[in-house]
Amino acid sequence: MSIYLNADNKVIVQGITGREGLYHANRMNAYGTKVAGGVTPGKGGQTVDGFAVFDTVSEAKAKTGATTSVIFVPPPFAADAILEAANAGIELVVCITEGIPVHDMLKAVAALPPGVRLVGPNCPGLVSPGQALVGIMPGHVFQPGAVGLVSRSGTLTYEIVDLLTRAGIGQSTCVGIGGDPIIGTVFTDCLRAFEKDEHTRAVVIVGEIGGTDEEDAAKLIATREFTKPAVAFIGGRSAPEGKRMGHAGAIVSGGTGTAQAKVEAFGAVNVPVADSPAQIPALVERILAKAGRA
Amino acid sequence: MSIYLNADNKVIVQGITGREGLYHANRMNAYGTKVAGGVTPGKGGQTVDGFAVFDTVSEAKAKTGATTSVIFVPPPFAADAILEAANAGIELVVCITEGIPVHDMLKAVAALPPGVRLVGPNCPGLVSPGQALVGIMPGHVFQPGAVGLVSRSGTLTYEIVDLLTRAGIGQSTCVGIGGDPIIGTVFTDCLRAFEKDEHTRAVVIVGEIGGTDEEDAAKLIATREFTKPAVAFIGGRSAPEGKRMGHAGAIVSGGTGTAQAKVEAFGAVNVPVADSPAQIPALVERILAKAGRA
Amino acid sequence: MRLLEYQGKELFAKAGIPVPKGRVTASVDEAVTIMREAPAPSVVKAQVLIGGRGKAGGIKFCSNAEDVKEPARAILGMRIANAQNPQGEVAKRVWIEQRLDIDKEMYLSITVDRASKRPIVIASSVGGMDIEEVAHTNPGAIVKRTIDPATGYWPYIGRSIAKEAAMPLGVMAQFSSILGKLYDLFFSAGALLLEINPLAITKDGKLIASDAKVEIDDNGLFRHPEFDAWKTAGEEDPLKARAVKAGLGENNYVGLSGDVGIIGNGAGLVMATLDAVTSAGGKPANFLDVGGGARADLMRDAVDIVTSNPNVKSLFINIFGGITRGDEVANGLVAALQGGSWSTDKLVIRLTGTNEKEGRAVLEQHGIAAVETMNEGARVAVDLAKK
Amino acid sequence: MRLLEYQGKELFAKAGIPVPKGRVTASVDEAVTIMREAPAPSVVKAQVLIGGRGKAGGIKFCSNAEDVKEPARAILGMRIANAQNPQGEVAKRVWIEQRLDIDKEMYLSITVDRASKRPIVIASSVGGMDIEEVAHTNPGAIVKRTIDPATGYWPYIGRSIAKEAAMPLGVMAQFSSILGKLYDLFFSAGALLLEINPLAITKDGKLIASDAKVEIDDNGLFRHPEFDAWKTAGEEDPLKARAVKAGLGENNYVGLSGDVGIIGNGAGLVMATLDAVTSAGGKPANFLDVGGGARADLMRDAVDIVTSNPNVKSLFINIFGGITRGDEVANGLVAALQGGSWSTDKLVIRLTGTNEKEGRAVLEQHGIAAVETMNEGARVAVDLAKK
Repeated sequence: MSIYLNADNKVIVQGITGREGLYHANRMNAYGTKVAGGVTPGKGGQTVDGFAVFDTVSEAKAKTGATTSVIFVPPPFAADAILEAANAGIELVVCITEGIPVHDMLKAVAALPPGVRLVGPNCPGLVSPGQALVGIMPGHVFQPGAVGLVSRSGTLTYEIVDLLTRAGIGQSTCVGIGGDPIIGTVFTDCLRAFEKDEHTRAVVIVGEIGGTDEEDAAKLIATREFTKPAVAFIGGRSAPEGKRMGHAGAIVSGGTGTAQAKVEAFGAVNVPVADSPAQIPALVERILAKAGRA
Repeated sequence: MSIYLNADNKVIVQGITGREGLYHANRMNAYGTKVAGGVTPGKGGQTVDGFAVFDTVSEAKAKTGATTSVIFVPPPFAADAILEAANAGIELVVCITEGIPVHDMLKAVAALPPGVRLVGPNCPGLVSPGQALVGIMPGHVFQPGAVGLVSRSGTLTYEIVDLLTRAGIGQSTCVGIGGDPIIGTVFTDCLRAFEKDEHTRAVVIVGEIGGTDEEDAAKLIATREFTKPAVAFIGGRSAPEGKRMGHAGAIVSGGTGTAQAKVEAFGAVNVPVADSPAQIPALVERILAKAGRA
Repeated sequence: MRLLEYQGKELFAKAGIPVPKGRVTASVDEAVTIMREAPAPSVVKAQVLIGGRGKAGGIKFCSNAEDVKEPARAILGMRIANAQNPQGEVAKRVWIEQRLDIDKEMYLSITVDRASKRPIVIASSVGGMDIEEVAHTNPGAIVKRTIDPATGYWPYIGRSIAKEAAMPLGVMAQFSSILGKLYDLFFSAGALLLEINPLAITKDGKLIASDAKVEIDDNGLFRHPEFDAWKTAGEEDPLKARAVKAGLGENNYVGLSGDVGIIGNGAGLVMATLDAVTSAGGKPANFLDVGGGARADLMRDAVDIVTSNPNVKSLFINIFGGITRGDEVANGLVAALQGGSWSTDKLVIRLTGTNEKEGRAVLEQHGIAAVETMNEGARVAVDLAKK
Repeated sequence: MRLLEYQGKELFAKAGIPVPKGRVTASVDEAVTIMREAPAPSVVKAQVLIGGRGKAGGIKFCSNAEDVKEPARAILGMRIANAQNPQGEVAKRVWIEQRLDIDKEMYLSITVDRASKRPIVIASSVGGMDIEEVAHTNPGAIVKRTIDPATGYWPYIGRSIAKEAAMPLGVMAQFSSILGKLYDLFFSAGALLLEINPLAITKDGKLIASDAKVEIDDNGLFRHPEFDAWKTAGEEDPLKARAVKAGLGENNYVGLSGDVGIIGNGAGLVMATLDAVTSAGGKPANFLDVGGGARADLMRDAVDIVTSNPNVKSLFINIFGGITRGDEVANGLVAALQGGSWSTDKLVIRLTGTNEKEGRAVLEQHGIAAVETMNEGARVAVDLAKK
């Protein structure tokens, strides 16, 4: 039905007494996500908008049975929040926070216990339409269906999902993996998960300049570890070298991370690359039709 | 026939161009140990007393096929030498060096790749009599046989082995685990190994004040994870609290590590504790005879 | 945040990494004083971030208080450019350092390896030139090694890199020590890049950092007040400085060389917008991401910033409604634009998301051109710029 | 190496851990000056390593330049003893610190956990008394947490300890920050123990280290020249100082209260020798391990050191031959003893290992009593001491 997230996930919000945390706790709740409470150190015992507040993730997990956490704490404290969740036995940690120092993430990733799925940071979260939404995505643009989507972008993701939904193409799970250089879940992780998800028939990969995550995804297709039909889009084809385009991770440097290399990598494994987001629905229909004939 | 070490182990000496390293390389060689060469950074390509010298353990391993390393480098560089060996694919790392800072060992142990067996530091090494000797023990006091020995001490070990040998009791493997607070291989590791070694019929445990390694060994016996007959000796019964008796790890502090607690722990699992080393051979004969009758 | 050579060398020296003796100055007079106090064969180096200063004449030699005048005069105020950045950068300071008697030039850097999510060391016994050039001509001469922050740096790692890179045996221990200090500095300074190129071996067998290229992670700067004095945000681009002052992040505004001003919400969407404008035959004047929320006041600042670029001939605002309804977004945009000085004639807005039709109606009521798709908006903006 | 309270607090302050304002002095006059410059309710604390100084009268109060004289006079030069150390220790300095308005006393320490091979944090919301007492009377009030050096300390660890120890919610963040600084200090100083007892909560809700107990790993001191000034090796025991000077390790000589001098090679063997002497009804005067090699010159120094203790009535040298042959060892011992002043009448040597019989023959030729077993040697030594 979906990857990483379904209707059963019980979610806590780290930083729930903050403006953003509380706002999105309410939105997630309204979408139907099981929001079980939140954590703000030193504010345990309070209740905000009906959500129980705990001092530590351990306590929140023990009292609510949550297995998922979404993090809205400020950048200096976010890596700590990730490890708190991960070491408290949370299985899916989604970090929304933008602006975490790269070195905090290098250390946090190195310290992450095995088996914990971290999505983000600097990501919009993930949605399994009709089941649950964890993060800050606008729930109403999603529609249940059989196309998976994984993206390094936020708004562009909503835009593409909106286009898909309007074209009648529903989604199994949409994952915003985030725009930072060091992120927990990368394209290949999602592709492996989508490969296993029976319900997902095709995947849209929304990449951008910087790093080699798209090339790694293409390799996974080349080695037949991912075999479902896919469509890609690469943002930043017109970006000059050496400039960070909004996302800390969107930078071409030392000849690495060019849009051209990514487009070519997908081309080499016969993944059609859309020139603009508007082309994506038609390309998805085409690959689905082709797969149906095969 | 033995634990950790047998006639097949190919050994390199880290610090082979140093006085101690070279002296013991020759002694080990004379004992029959397969000494394949040594490592001294910056001196690669030389030959000392017929032993090839390499710059790195990786190179030494690649060229000689060594799987064991014994370390004779000065304390400031010894933890680094341990990790160099461990990360180069050496399976058994024996560190003789005394005086390594505790914090170096805390970090080194935390960084040790899984599956690597570290013996020491501040230890005399190990001997599988008649097969191989790695370290600084006086080879002539050992005699092949069926009694395992594991000890936190050096000279006292030779003394006890000498007594055993004179009494006609040969040894399978004798391991000097070292007198530092943080050591790689502890009593319980050796007991588990002796448990599996068909040839070992009984084990002598030579403990001393400090830490809870002896109590942990007794627990292993209590849980029947170690089931062979054993005899123990605890050094330092007359030592006052708060003083380090020669070994950095031989200290009773905060009520922990007393000889009394260790003697009681062994008593509780019916392991006879010798009052003096001289009693050990007779005790070993008694438990062997008892086991033979059972 | 990138550091100038002299700043990087100061950082290196504090970390215990050997650097040549030197001093920085912004005046010819002081250059003379520097050489008077330490008359020795020296190098006068333009302090700019742009690459290729050597080719551009930004590195000259001198040996006393007299002969430093001419190179100092020539370099101070020099505009240094290269192919990637034809506009270039003015050298406001020179770094005067004692010349090294160099036997061999090597290369060493630490940066972030995104694929392994770890720091990566890149080393070569061939240095002094662009490492990408070495990678191209002599790939076997480059050693790359990622380091797990959990186990950290240990000297044997440096020794094995030196060995693998076929560095002279005599510098193995020095190299390992310098790499250890560089690794510690990488974390303690929150660096994205620490590069020593060349890492020189002097005739007497000492390793020394002959150049220093440092980039610090902007997101970590709050932990480093010691770098405040070196912050040059927007020194090269006043518009970027205004964007940061308005509350946007370091990366949210990027100045470009075209004439179509671009504002959008979300980095991915803005990048896609730039691509759409480029595909439509136009040239983006900037990248400006107002962020997810796109509040009216921030939008007004964004319009002011983008349109104060004299090259900008048309403005394309591309907003995805997201959580907020399209009509609300439109009202915010109208409020933002009404206070500004930018003519609605040279403006096109593409608005999508919930209630997008209602939103477009609001815009059109206020005489603002509204389009349905990103590609259409791009075409209109490019046409407007050409008018 | 253990630090005095004022040294520990200096270390804490440098690491950013809050400590009360205070100054150290060795004179009454300076104590007066200190109180004149900062007249405030203060505590005058004897600077000794021994426990129980409070009970012994080593902590007194004052509030101005006048009333500091009497406590300073009383404490400076005071000999403070306790049950474990009846000989005690003389207070050569006092630490005068401003009194805190304390609401609650807690406990925090980091030490080395040998079983897990990791640093261990011990914390309690009950402090101000011996933690072993708390462990005995109120074990539930103590939280123990080992920290993996590979993943390091993160603030959430401190928060969860504070929570588990039922500390007031208001100090959770402060506690976590102090623990982080203590953890960093543990590694950066190479500490075996960092203890804050009590860790006070002041009436205005601030956490502050009201005492400081620090032990530094002697093996790591070579990395810390900054501690050189604080080295007091042997200040309490001149014989230990001589042993270190002779080239032995910090732990190789331990002074004890008996009359049988003991020298052996190898810590385990010496410990067993002490035990044998004790079993035989004697009291060891010392522990002295000359190390594995037992070279003649070192042996001579060892004999000199042990026998210059006026309590020593007999000397037992217990050597296991090991690699060296027994006759060679014996010749070395003879050479060592011939130069010294110790009478062979009050000496017994037990020598074992290869060629032990030949060795014993050599000793006996020189009129030195030689025995075959450790227990026999112990009996002889105890008898000699009683003569």
